[in-house]
Amino acid sequence: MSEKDSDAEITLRLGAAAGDGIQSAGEMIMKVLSRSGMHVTTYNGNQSLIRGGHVWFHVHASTKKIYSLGYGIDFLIPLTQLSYDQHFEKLNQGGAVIYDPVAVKIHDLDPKVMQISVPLADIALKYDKRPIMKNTVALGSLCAAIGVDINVLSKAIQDQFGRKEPAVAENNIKAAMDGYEMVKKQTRPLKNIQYNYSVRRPAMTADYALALGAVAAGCRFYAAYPMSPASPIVHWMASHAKKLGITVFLGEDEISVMNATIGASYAGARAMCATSGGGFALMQEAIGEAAMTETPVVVVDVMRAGPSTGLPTKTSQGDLNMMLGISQDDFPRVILAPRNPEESFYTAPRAFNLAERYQVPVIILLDFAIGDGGYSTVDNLNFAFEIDRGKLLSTPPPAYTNGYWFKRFAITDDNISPRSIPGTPDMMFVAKTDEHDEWGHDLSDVLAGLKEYLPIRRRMHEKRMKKLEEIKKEMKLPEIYGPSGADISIITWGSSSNAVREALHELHKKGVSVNSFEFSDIYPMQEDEVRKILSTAGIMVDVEVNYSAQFAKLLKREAGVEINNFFLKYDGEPIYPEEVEKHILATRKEVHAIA
Amino acid sequence: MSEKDSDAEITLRLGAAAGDGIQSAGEMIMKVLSRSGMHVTTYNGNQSLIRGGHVWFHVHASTKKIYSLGYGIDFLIPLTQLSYDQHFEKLNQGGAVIYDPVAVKIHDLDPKVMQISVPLADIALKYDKRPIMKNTVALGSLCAAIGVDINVLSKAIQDQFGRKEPAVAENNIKAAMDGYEMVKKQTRPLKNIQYNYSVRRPAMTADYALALGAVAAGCRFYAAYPMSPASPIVHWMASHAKKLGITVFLGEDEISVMNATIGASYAGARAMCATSGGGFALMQEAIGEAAMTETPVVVVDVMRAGPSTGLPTKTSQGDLNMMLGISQDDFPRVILAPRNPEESFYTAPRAFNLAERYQVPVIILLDFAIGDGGYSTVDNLNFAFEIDRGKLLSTPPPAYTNGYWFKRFAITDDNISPRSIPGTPDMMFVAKTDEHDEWGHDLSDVLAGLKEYLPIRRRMHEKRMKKLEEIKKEMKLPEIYGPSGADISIITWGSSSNAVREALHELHKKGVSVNSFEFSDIYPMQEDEVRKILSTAGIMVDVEVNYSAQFAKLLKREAGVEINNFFLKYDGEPIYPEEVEKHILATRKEVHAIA
Amino acid sequence: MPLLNPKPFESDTRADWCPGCGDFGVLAALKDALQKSGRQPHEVVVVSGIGCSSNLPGYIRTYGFHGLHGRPVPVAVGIKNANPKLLVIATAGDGDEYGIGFNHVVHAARRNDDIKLIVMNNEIYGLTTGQLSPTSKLGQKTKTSPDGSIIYPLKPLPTILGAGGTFIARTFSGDPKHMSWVIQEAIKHRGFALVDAISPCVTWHNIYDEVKKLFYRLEDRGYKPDDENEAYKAMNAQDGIPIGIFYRREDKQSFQERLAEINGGRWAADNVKSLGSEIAQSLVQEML
Amino acid sequence: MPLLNPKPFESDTRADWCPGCGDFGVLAALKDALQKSGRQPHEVVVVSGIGCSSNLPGYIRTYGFHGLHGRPVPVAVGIKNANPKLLVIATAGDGDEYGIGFNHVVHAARRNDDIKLIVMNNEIYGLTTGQLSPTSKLGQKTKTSPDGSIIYPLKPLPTILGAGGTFIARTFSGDPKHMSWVIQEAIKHRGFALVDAISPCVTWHNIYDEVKKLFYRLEDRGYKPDDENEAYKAMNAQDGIPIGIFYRREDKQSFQERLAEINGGRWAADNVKSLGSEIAQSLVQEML
Ligand SMILES: Cc1ncc(C[n+]2csc(CCOP(=O)(O)OP(=O)(O)O)c2C)c(N)n1
Ligand SMILES: Cc1ncc(C[n+]2csc(CCOP(=O)(O)OP(=O)(O)O)c2C)c(N)n1
Ligand code: SF4
Ligand code: SF4
Ligand SMILES: [Mg+2]
Ligand SMILES: [Mg+2]
Repeated sequence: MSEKDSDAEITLRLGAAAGDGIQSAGEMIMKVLSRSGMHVTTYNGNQSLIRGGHVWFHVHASTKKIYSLGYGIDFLIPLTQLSYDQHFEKLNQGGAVIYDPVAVKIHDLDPKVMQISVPLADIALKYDKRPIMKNTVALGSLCAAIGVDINVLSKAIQDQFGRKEPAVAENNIKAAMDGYEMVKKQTRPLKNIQYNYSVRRPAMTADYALALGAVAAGCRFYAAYPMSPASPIVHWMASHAKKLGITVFLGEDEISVMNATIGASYAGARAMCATSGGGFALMQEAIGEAAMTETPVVVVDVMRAGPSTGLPTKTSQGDLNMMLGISQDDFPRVILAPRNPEESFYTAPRAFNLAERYQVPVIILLDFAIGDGGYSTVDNLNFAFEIDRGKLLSTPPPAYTNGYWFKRFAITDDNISPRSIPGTPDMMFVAKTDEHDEWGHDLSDVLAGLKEYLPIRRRMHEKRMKKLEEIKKEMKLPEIYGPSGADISIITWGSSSNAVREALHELHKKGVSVNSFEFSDIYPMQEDEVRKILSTAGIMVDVEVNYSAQFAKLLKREAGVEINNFFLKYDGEPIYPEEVEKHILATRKEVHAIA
Repeated sequence: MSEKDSDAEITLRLGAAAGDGIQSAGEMIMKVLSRSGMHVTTYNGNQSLIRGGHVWFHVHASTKKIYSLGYGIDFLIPLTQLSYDQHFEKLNQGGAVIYDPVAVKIHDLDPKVMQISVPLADIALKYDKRPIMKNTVALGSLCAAIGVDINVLSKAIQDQFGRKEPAVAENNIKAAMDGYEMVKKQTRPLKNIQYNYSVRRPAMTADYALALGAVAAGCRFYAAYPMSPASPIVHWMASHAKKLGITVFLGEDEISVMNATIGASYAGARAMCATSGGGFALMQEAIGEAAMTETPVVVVDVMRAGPSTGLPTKTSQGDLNMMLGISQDDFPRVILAPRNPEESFYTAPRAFNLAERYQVPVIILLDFAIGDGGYSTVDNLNFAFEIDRGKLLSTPPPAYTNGYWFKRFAITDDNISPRSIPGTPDMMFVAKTDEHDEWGHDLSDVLAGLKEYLPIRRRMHEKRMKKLEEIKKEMKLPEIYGPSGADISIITWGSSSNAVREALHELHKKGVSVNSFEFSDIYPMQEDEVRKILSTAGIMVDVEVNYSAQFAKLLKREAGVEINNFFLKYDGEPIYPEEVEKHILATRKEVHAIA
Repeated sequence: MPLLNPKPFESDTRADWCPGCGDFGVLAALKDALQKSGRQPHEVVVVSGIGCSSNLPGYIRTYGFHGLHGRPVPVAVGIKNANPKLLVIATAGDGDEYGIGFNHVVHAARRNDDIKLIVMNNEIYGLTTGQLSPTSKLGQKTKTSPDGSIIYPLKPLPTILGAGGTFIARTFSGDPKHMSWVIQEAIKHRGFALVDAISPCVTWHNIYDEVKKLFYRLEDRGYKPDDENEAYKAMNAQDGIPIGIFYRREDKQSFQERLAEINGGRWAADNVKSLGSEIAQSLVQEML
Repeated sequence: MPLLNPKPFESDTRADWCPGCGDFGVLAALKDALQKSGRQPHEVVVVSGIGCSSNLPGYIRTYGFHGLHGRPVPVAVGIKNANPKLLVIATAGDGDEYGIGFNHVVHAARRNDDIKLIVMNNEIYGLTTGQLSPTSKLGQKTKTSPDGSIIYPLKPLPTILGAGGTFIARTFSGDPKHMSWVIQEAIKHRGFALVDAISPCVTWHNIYDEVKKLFYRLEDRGYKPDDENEAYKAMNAQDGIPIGIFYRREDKQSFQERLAEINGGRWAADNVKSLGSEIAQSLVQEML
């Protein structure tokens, strides 16, 4: 295995055509590892089609906490020739390719990679008329190669097929066993990992973790129109609706989804919706409506590679600019970009608390790489978080009511007005998207432009915008990894942090003086603090998954921090730590050449 | 009259309730002045309601070229008490208020303002059962006060009511004449202007000028869903459809409007649509579609005060951020912000040429202040502009066709691909919003993520984005007014330039060392040149009509230019030059105090 | 709380519609119908879009949401789905509901969402100063059709019937009692109710006289609103302008009734709480 | 140019739908119908949305526009209004056209825009891996309705009839000749044609057998598509799945015919030129 060799760590990749069940096979082996005490991180290389083409599933597992997809591939299981051709070059020395010689011709392989030939289809045909179980056979073979207890796989198969007729699970288990035995005969385990079968670690994608966090934070209204890679959220919500009492509204489009979410929140629910960029574009007008009526909402955008329809099953961090310019004129918004599934879980309650405390729209940015495409171990979840509904009142302070109308948009010291919900007596109000006064009366018709009312318009506009000053104080500063005062500083945000963090580890081993600043709270930005913190940075290298370095531009715009060195990826694939490592090594060379 | 006194210049304001005909009265007096050789600039202070409330019409006229609304009010004609109360404080010394004592009680008036009392209603009742002609009487009175030939007004009335039965115009002319005589008896003209009746100057709002420019540039497809303050464009197009052969598509919403515009352009038309911020928000997804399919489109946003519905009849420059973040992920766009109606006329053909040359969406930003709310003199229009359709081919170069398919998205040195339109033999292609290769074949399904195709995806993304580098070269740098090396430099853009330019004039009279940098081409920005130019600036003062200084933020983001002094207006009213003047004088004081 | 105020839905804000605007009639009828419904003002939410008509929530004493052009229906649906105890009424214009927002109406109708939609149909875009609306007639001259409209008008009632609407009525602000009655029935209906309220715009397209001449009451002719095919014919009648309830069925569950079968009546507005740790752990277990 | 190629609309790109997908049948029928229409490939534009079905333009040899989910109709309308000499066909899914984009269909139908819309109706969102669609049945289990759908399905045909549609048909990709015939008739129609093409999704919601059992041809039963009320009844029939032309009228002008009366047949795609200076000056004069 490569320089990155470690017996505590493993990377593997399954490849086949869409419809071959590679995703569920991948999830099963992920479970096997998770149930053997390993931390995992995965990636689903799928395509925008339902059958055919080429899809793959990548797993990185380790006995210690990990975040990224790891280095190269230790074990490749190509079920098709294309899967071999696409991935064999990434195989690590000391690794292996497990293949069926009928389907795959090996070529140009590094001699330090072991070839494990297994008649996958033949074995599968023992248990069904069509060789659909060949991936199960492969999983069995893989278990032998990595030395994990085959019973863990059997159990995972049982869980997977439990709802079907018993023969299905039984036959799959037999098929897996055959694969296992066949490899066991050929070789001893290539990995010498101390699996700990007493520790089982849950793994989630950020989509699921966020859904779980939202419901745990009191969200029982969820609206959606399906869109990859946000659809897993609605799938989770719908499949838990009965158990948890969630109202799932399937709108006719994203416009209805956003407006219904606002309606539900106005009525007192904690309401959320999610989509991807194209759907978000359609929601924009209504997000302005939420801000103007000061209705709290949480909106999730799981980003994918664009522009426009783009690459629907591929990843990107390209929607930040959109979030900074949502619909017309100025209004406050919060933008959060959790870095991984675990942080996504905790971001949901934070988002609701911020939304309700400040009565603003809160945007959560996820992306395909962690949202739909990537599971990651999430353990030790703590469900005991505070639900802070802000200034939500059920009886009116005397100064705020005339017996029926409520001064819903009162000017206050902190620019946040007490709020009521329909059904509450003596606290009626009209939420208006037209400019309005403290009581919610229109300033756009008979009062528009009158000199006495211009200051009120100004004050209402300021009241909304100045919330940003308060919100800022709750925004987290970047998390710093690596030594302070390093020569090179990587600036990154959201899911790109994962590859960076793991690259850092390797770079430090190589003696590179590098640290990183990971941003998860994006906007509003504590510009002075950020500038101060980044003044300690070395040569800054911006790492993000878009063409135009959107986050770096925001840093420049808000904090005046200028970055001149970029690692930008925009081919739809997630960042691998080795890419960051390579870029930083090259940067170091340049720097040394100059110095 | 105030310090700003000049016999060559005049400001006047009519005020009444909506439905009293104040807009048409204002347009008539504007015409009277325009037909007397004067340059004019006007503002329509209206409200979002159809009858009642308070509306006013402001006219600034001068024998020399002007841009802004001028200083104060020389002549106020309040038809209602509210109109007096709202505006009398702005009256200039030496000016006059022309009023009907039955409707208006004068109070707190500067003694240096003349009171001209005319029984407007009584006179009006001579010619109709209801006193609806009182504004015509007032116009007649005004003509006497400013010493303009009453026959010019009679002609304007004739033109205005020409389509109604003859008695209407006749009675109005008589009513105007009565008002004229009544004032002529009371006073000699308060203005001693040399009117030149042989020069007639056309006046237009930017909405009209832009419509005219678009049609003159070959646009014969216009799509719209009505929205203030963009509606005058569709009104003009619809009322000229028969004469000019324009296809006007009235969509069911802004989404259909934008998509139909793209369809029409794809089919070979020069196609345009317009809206205001809320409608633009809905168009965003489709603008990404235009960019991805490389279909040229021109989209106009006539900005109004927001956020959300906001103040629909009031002005703002608050949509710039939205334009910088239109829909998901990165794609090229051009943003132009003509400063006045005249420049709007010329911006239309430029926008079409840019759109077709670079096959990108071009956004034109107008605002209520000049778009719907303000006429301005536009003379010497030159209709002889080049129509450059870019690389639009009608026969395919051999290398670009296989006899039926066309290599529509070919990679070329300048990143612009030859284009064909449906109906052309041997040049067929599929325009795709999914990522695609040079032939327009999908990269999102069976080829997505394959290693051979990642470079193609990258190259296609780069091809689109790199057009910005070429477009930059065509972007105009800011226009500079005033002395170079001034102590204070005003940075402004779009319609805010008008007040700034006129304030500059007064500030120079007062000996203030100030100049201005007016931006009309907003994005992409020639960042190096802009930085260089602004390095010559004094203390920079940003003047714009929004809360968050959106343009200044763009300057910082693109060119790294930081501004710390702002005059930002966000109450819905347009900027008056005296406000700029006041702010600059205060700034000078501060600067001196520090120095 | 009993209704102490004799006119509990009377607001203190004067409506600023043009004198004579049909919307005054709709407002009066709605207040009357609400009072007769026995609801408390704070249990009612009136949701609107943008347009002259959509200013209505400002002029009635209930909770109100004056949102975006074309979007009252999804806001109303969101409110109702979060708290079905509220009476949710959407009031808007023909531009809002038959133009830009019509798809929401179609889908609320087919879902049978328990909201009541009153469309103030004046065949024009009033607030934007008189442009063509989806219900403008062929040949109608407006600012966007100066040569006369060339677009066939939309027939919203048969469209919504086809889409599965369960209560479809038309009324006229020139017949205030009729209008109040129709709205009362809409409020009583199980599910989605569409009330097309002819509400003339006296400024841009005054059809008062025309409608007064042509309208007739379906109930006066013994019409029974229980047959879908007859309703379809009646809606397309050419012999004048029928008003009344064209179609009504009470045998279809509302969407919210069906939803209760899934969420168990645990409605989102009353249910903002964290998860019990047992449930929380079981959810984590699923991911393991 | 005569049609030299015997299969002029045959593309060289292989469709990547799942084996057995109904969309193959629609593609074949469309190619057949186009060939029979006598049109040249370059005079035809096929416009689609996003979904499995919407990949169709990539698999046929004509001009194509593969746009946004739900928006093929307005793009098609824009193309047709710019150059009515083109034959413009929109092909998309039930999600595209009966869900997010249905309002465009309603309004194109009532305007009678001369475009042909083929909706590949599989009662599911195929490409997004099997969620509820507007035509999904009550009780249908999908990823977004794991407990069975609680939403009444939309009935697009009677809805579009109510909206004023002038050609409304249903066909089935299991009956390729019928489908080709229906598309041919749609192409000949004067104005907007809606073809609801039942096109089963074998992966997420395979209704092949069900439809095969239940469908019958209207024309086999002597049905005549000339009466609107009869059409309404036939569309709502409960005795199986009728296919065929439900309604057709040729006496209504298309929108483009009416438009020509205003723009004088000076279509925008052929008319990209500056103004004569005389006209230019007259326009300036108006502003003076
Ligand atoms: C997205 C969007 N598009 C356009 C508008 C502009 N607009 C405001 S009201 C209106 C139409 C009003 O007509 P209608 O709905 O019939 O109401 P009415 O004024 O006739 O009562 C329009 C187009 C808007 N506010 N928002
Ligand atoms: C604005 C927007 N919302 C959502 C999506 C995601 N999306 C892609 S295809 C599709 C639905 C596909 O269903 P259908 O239209 O019935 O076509 P099918 O795949 O069944 O042929 C959806 C929701 C999108 N691309 N754009
Ligand atoms: S413009 Fe028409 S709809 Fe609007 S308030 Fe006046 S009369 Fe009513
Ligand atoms: S998923 Fe369904 S609709 Fe899509 S290609 Fe497969 S069978 Fe056809
Ligand atoms: Mg209307
Ligand atoms: Mg479908």
